[in-house]
Amino acid sequence: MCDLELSGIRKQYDGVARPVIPDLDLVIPAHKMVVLVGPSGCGKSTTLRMVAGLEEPTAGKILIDGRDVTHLPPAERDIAMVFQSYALYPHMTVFENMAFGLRIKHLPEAEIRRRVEATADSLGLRPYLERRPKALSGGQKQRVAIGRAVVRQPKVFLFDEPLSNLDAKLRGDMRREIARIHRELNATAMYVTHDQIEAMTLADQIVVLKDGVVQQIGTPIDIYEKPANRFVAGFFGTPSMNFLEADLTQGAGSASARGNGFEIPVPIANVPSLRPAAAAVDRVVVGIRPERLSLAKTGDDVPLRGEVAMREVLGAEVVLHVESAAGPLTVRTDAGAAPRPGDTVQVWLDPKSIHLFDRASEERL
Amino acid sequence: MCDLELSGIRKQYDGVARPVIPDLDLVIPAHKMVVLVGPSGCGKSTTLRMVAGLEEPTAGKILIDGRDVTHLPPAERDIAMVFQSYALYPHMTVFENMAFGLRIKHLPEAEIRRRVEATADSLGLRPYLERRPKALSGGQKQRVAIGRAVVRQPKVFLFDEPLSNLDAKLRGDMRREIARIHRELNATAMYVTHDQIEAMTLADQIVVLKDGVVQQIGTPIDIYEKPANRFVAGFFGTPSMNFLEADLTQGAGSASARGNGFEIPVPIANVPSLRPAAAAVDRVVVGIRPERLSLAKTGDDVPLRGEVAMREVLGAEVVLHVESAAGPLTVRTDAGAAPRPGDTVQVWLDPKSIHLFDRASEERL
Amino acid sequence: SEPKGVVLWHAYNGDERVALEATATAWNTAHPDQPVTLVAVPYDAFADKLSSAIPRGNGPDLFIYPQDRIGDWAAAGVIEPLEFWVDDARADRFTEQSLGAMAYHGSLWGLPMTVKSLVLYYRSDLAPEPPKTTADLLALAGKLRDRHVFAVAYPSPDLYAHAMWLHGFGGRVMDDDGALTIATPQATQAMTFARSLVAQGVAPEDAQGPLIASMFNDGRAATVVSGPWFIPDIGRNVPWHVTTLPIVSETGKPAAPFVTAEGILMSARAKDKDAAFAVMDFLSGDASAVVRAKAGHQVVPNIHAYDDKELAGDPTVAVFRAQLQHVVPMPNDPNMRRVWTPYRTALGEVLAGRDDPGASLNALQREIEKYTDKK
Amino acid sequence: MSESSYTRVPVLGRQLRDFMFAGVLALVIASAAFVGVRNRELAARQIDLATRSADAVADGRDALPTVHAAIVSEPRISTKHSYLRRRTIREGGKTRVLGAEPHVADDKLFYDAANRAQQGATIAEMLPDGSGRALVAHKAPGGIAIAITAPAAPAPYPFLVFIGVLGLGASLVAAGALVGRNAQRLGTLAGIATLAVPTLLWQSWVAASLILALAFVVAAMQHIGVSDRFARGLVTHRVALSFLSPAAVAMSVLVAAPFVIGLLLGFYDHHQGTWTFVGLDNFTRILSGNGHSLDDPLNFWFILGVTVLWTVANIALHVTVGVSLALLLSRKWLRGKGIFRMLLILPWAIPNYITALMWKGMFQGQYGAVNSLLHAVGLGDVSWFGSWATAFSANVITNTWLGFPFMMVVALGALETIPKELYEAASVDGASAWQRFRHITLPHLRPALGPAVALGSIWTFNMFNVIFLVSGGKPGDSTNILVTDAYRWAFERGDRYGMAAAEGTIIFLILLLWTVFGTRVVRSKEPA
Amino acid sequence: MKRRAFNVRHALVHAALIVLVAVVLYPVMLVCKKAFEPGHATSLGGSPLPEHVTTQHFRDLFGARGPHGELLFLRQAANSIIIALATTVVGVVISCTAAYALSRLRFPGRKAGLTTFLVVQMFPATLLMLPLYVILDKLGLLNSMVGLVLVYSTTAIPFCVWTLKGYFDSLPRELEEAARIDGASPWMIFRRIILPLARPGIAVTALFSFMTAWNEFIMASTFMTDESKYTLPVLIQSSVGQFSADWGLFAAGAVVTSIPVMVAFYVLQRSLVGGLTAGAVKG
Ligand SMILES: Nc1ncnc2c1ncn2[C@@H]1O[C@H](COP(=O)(O)OP(=O)(O)OP(=O)(O)O)[C@@H](O)[C@H]1O
Ligand SMILES: Nc1ncnc2c1ncn2[C@@H]1O[C@H](COP(=O)(O)OP(=O)(O)OP(=O)(O)O)[C@@H](O)[C@H]1O
Ligand SMILES: [Mg+2]
Ligand SMILES: [Mg+2]
Repeated sequence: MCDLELSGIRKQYDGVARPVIPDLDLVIPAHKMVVLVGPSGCGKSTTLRMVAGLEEPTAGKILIDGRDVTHLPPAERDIAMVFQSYALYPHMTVFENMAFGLRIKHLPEAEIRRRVEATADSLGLRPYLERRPKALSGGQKQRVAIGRAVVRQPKVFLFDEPLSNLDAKLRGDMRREIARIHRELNATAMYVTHDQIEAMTLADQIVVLKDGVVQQIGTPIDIYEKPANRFVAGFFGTPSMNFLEADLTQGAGSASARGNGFEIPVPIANVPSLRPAAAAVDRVVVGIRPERLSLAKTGDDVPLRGEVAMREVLGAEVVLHVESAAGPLTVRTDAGAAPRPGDTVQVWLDPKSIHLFDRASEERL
Repeated sequence: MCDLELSGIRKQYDGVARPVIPDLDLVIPAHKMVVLVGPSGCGKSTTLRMVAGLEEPTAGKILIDGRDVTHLPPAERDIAMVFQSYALYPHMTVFENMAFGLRIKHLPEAEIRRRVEATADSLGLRPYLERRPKALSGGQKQRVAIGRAVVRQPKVFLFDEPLSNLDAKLRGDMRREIARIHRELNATAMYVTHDQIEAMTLADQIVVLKDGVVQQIGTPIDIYEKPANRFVAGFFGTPSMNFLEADLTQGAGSASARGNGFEIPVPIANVPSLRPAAAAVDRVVVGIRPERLSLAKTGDDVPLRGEVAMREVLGAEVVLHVESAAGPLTVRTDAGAAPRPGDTVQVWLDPKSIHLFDRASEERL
Repeated sequence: SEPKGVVLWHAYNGDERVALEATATAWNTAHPDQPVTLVAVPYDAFADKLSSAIPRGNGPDLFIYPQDRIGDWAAAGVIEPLEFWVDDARADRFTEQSLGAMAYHGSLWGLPMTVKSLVLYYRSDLAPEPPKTTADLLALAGKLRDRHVFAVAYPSPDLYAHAMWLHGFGGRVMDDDGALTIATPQATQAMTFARSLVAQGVAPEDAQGPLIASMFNDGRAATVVSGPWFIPDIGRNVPWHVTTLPIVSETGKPAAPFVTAEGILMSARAKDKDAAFAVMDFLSGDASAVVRAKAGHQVVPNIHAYDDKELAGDPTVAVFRAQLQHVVPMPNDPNMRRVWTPYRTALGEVLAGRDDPGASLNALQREIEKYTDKK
Repeated sequence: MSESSYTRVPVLGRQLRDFMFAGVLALVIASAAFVGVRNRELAARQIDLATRSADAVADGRDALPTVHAAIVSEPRISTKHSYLRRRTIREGGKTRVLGAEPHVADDKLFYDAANRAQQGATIAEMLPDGSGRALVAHKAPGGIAIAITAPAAPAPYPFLVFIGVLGLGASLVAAGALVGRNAQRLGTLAGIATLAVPTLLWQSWVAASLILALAFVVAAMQHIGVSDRFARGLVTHRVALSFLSPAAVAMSVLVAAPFVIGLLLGFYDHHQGTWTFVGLDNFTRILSGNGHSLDDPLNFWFILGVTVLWTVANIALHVTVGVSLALLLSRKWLRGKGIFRMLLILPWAIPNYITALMWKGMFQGQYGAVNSLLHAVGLGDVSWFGSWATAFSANVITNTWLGFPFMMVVALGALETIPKELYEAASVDGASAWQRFRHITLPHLRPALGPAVALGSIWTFNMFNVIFLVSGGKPGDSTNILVTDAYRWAFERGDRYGMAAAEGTIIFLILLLWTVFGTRVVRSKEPA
Repeated sequence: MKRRAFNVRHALVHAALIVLVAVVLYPVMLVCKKAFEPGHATSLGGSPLPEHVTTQHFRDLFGARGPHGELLFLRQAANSIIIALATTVVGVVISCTAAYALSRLRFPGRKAGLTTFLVVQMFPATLLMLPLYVILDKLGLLNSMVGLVLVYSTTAIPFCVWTLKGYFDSLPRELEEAARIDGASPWMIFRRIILPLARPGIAVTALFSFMTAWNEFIMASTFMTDESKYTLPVLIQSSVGQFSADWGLFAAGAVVTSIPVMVAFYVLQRSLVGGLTAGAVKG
């Protein structure tokens, strides 16, 4: 058992007027991996640092296993952390960097060597064990930082963008490695990343932060398929969701959203929170992911007309930036038959995959 | 005119036996953006640092605009660089960090302020102009590092993983911003990244490095569609290409690759380098990208049987890891009807999208 | 761990130290139960060390020091009066002058070990006939001027050296009651004379110890006014001799330097005062004095020491003893210590020609009186 | 460290903690009281004994047993030596010469006492040797009557009493703690007050009231929670405390304490071993120039001016020379770096006493090396100590020579902490070598150079040796600085330590002002 | 980095340095000259080379014997070395801990403490000898090497503390944070992370502490009352008497005492290396 709870956490840095984190409540169930995502500067690292005990919260409590650790030093929390900035010991070799935490625990030297070497192998660091950090490449340093954390086998892991400097292939391997270690150690983990694949594949739960405020907590699928508000919808998913302003007209048992140059029937079943007997017209934002737009009709889709402004080839796929009457649209489609910039296209939109947000509150309807 | 040429560059660090870069020749045409990719530790940063003048090559010459700059100090090369480790001036505010290069050029203070503020706006750094780097988040620091480089408007840009610590949305914005600046300044640029989207969308040319050796130089599409060897094929593209060992049997005007549990007809037209009158049997590796595998027959596809070992949901898509007789297969497919782990599936493979590599030399056939 | 026996501090080095140690060894052989331990202390730190150590009981039982601090230490109760032990018989061993230097405020505070005064050293190659009078000196200077050789080198701005002229012109620093007599016509005359020596190139303007020695050794000065400590500084091949200081031609009086007596004094906090006295009595006694005179080249104030044939026949010693006929004891009044530095400053200014002797001395007297104890 | 861990501290423990703290203080007070009372009593008893004996022998009666008393004669002054005199002692009917050999142990005491009592005053005192003997002497018919008692041992230290009282107090505190609430404070109050009981018995009212006051203060502190807060502070910052305490203890005993004494001495006048409180006299005397006009080199303000010039000139030179050399000597490509560095610290390594004298010799008018050099390049002789400007320069040159290696070493060390990356970034930004120095090196040197400059200016301000040995104040006293002046107060103007200390205090205040600005510069670099 | 065969600028710099060193060393040469020249007094003239060479002064120096016939030089050199090394160790250890606390830990009175270290230096030391003497006397530390070591260390502490604090401030905080997460105690962080990285600072302060103790003679000759406890500078200073001095002996002593300092510095300067924190953190 090792759950982690943040309650009423507030953090304000000296000399900065606005608190970075105004009031954060978060429970991370034991043995789960929670991924924190959010825009740059939203307070992810700060949260991790408070859990680690490196920053004292201005207010609020942090509990590990139900024990109040708010004022405990990091050493008494049994935590390992991968720093966003690595923070390698520059005067120690890679081996010593990884062994340091184990030496402190007075493990036998043989055991230390065994564990460090095993970890180094799994991170592809074997050839560099005797090097100092300054003779490593960026990605190698980052792997040492990961190694130093995982070799310690603590009950709580904190990862702050641990894979950001690795190439895609290595990142995939490392991701699976981290997942494996997490599973094997049965540890609780918080993981900050900007990589959607990491977030989707690693997370038991994803927490979306904005300006230190939780926007949504949920499973990856939830976050992707039922974003709680326009921010989450737009933040999560690459390329990000298209938003079209529209007016929602509700009839008996049916509704439709009408915007500049389009009208979409809204399947009421999909929008449980629609007020049954509301005013005739609601100002909404219709959201639709680029991958749900297509250049051909496949069902009872609705077409939008526009001109291709830009075409980005991503390999098997192409992202088209289309200027339509309703606003700019991003369409993700197969590389095969994609039109060129300047072409006029019809973009088809499947009413079943739209998301509706209140235009004022930006909350999901 | 401002082209950049590396010729016969060799780089060996003191105390390391093997040279990091054994012999590198590279020409970067003026006003182009060249993206360097390669696995962690392959020598990308080293190359950039040599171009910047921060490391002297052990051998070889660097020419900018035809002028030999190999031994010139960085200040005389009119280069701007985003360091992988940021290297912000800790004793200066964000504003001063960005203004430093301009002050050095003795630009009028008003002009400096205008340019710094414009850059800060485009990077979303306006609120932080008066902060010191240590009070910034990782992503903010990275943006300052970018800002410091672009505000100077040099003739050559060097970017070392400039967007690695930014969230996807910001990364997209920044990427477009960098493309815009590059276009506007008409500068020559080298760009290191691990992000396939960045590489594909920004690059005029992509250079794939491995252990300091160029594996392939080409346009993004070339690299993606015609990888020069197995390494490039496997390295570029996420998830990476599937490789199946097979024996190539060549008949008259037709050929087929037969592996463990499959046999694929090879369209000879696709493989121009096939030796016309070779031995009857060639040992090859068949490569196929995960997105080219499907769970349903769509044309004259060939089926492989396997069991789903893992299922990774990435939002609209799912990556299936399938164990087949031919080896492990990664299949990228729609989230909709994807099978669960344990299910037995038939994976269909389109012979037109396969890549063939010589099993010994790993070169593309 | 308190050392057994009697502890004596001194600031001697070189031959003086060797001689002193020899006499101490002689005592220790005879009195193994009451040995004397010698501790050498650098001169620079000596006085302050004594002033701080003795009142706190950390000091020595005995120490050797020139007379000039006796007034201070007696007043502050740092040193022990000796009349209890010293009777006329003991006192009569020393020249009256040297013993008098150890007396202050009606008590005796030390037993004299050596007296030091300035004499005239000369190079027979440059000054075949040593100057007997100041007129001779000026004449000598006339002969040497072309060769860029000074007739006499001495630390001219130092009151200690200048005092020979002062006294030769009939002046004093302080009268017998301790009252300052700095600004007097005689003093003005003496200063004017000293200035003329410098102005006429007879003597260098500002020569300090090491420089004087090298001038003498390198043949840049025909004569030098210095004390017995000068002998070891003289180069090996220099044809040197000593004689008494010249007579001041203007007054007909001999130039009379200060004489300092170094005495052995007892700490007021000595552990065993009787034993300490026995040691000092021995070390200042005639037998020890002969040793110090021979091995340490000291001019000892013990009358009977010169019964020793070798000492009596030593021409250099004879000169020093002869000079002792024309000396002025350096006052041991505490006020004397207020005089040195300002006097040197004033004298330096006059010698450099920046100040007028009369005015300068008047200002000097006023200045020093500010700091002196009102009696 | 957390609030909760303190509320869990048992009340009893907290009470006893406060009691222990107060108990230690109280014991110190009580012991001092005990020693004082004991010595006073002993002295009174012994002196009384001696007085009665002295009176007895003066009247021709026998002294009390255990007391050594006798009549010492008037002195007989030697005819030849006015400072020698003999006395005789009449004892047990016999008369003998004092000081003749052999003599008995007390003879010297009798002789000295007689000398002192000669002036007419009665002496009644304990002998300063700590033996517990008393001496009384006064004039009597036929000479001076003197009595010396036998030694007396003082009463032993009452350990048992103290232990008992401590135990009693502790139980009172414990009782209060167990009863709870208001009884806690009462317990503390009563417990500590118990410690005053022995002092009451010794009738040491001051000590008793001090202890009682302590009891009230501690109880009050406990009541408003100050003692808890204090204790918590100690625990919270225990790491800081333990890291800092060795330095703090050593500094406060060996540096701060003499410093405070030095400050206090400025309010006293010293004359022949005695100190008299004179208030601000010393200060006014110094600040008013002691009767010298402003352009007189003995005027305080004149000297201050010279001192400030001296300090500024030196520090500027030390830093420029030191930093420039350090920059040179930290070049990567420099060969023989170690040798150069080693040779260049020689001026610091050789005792400056002799090198200062060498410099003085080099500046000597006729034969000095500097003038020979000037000659060689066709310049005339300079009488270095003949004018203020040249004498001052000679001092500054010497001190710069002596002082630059220190700055150089400091700068050498500081240069190495500057991350290479910053230079890389700056050169990519197009900065020239000078601009890199100006914008990267200098700001990063500041944290190390700042203290060195602050302390260096303090040392230079108080640099005694060089001035003393090189120019010696010449010409006139015009190149003296404040310390040399203070030194003269202390050693050349009649041991006026009070004046010297007052001048020291003024120096201190000036430096304090200076560093208030100086440290501002240093501090601005410190991370918040 | 590739070294280029010949670089005019570098050669010029070397030449300039050599000239500069020669100028700086001129007075030192004069001292050496005196040390090797016969006689007590210095000779005139600017030549730094002696006309006659003798090792007499060195023989006098090494051969000086105390009242009991013991070799003073050996004894006092040993004392000096012990005292200087002890001062260095005590001074550096005490200052390191204090500087660490002042640099990294936040506690009330921190700034005041820092200022105090400076402030107490401002009273002219010459005038504090007497109070210091009294205090040492009360503590029973007079005439003891321990006392001298303590006095020297405390003299050195303010500079050491301030300097070391500067160095500690320059170390990235993240390193300590990483160590704290790794479970290291404050002491261990201090010893295993901070100290190795502050090596240049420690070298500088060590040299300074060493020098404080090594060349000092006023306190040594005032506080020590036993010739067997004197330090070398006291022995050397003894060659200066009231009226005259044996400059040859003094110079020989000065030359001899400066040698260990140079050796110490030569050893220490190897710690004056840069880039200790390179590669530690990003940003
Ligand atoms: N100063 C150095 N001394 C020795 N080896 C070094 C040094 N710097 C880098 N290396 C080695 O050189 C190789 C290339 O390093 P480089 O930094 O160029 O890699 P990179 O391609 O930028 O990798 P990454 O993507 O991880 O940043 C690495 O194996 C690294 O360990
Ligand atoms: N020491 C500090 N003092 C003041 N403000 C700070 C400090 N550290 C961080 N901040 C601010 O707090 C906010 C949150 O910082 P934090 O490092 O937690 O962001 P983050 O979510 O980790 O961002 P990133 O993805 O860029 O790393 C940022 O706006 C940052 O500028
Ligand atoms: Mg962060
Ligand atoms: Mg790199």
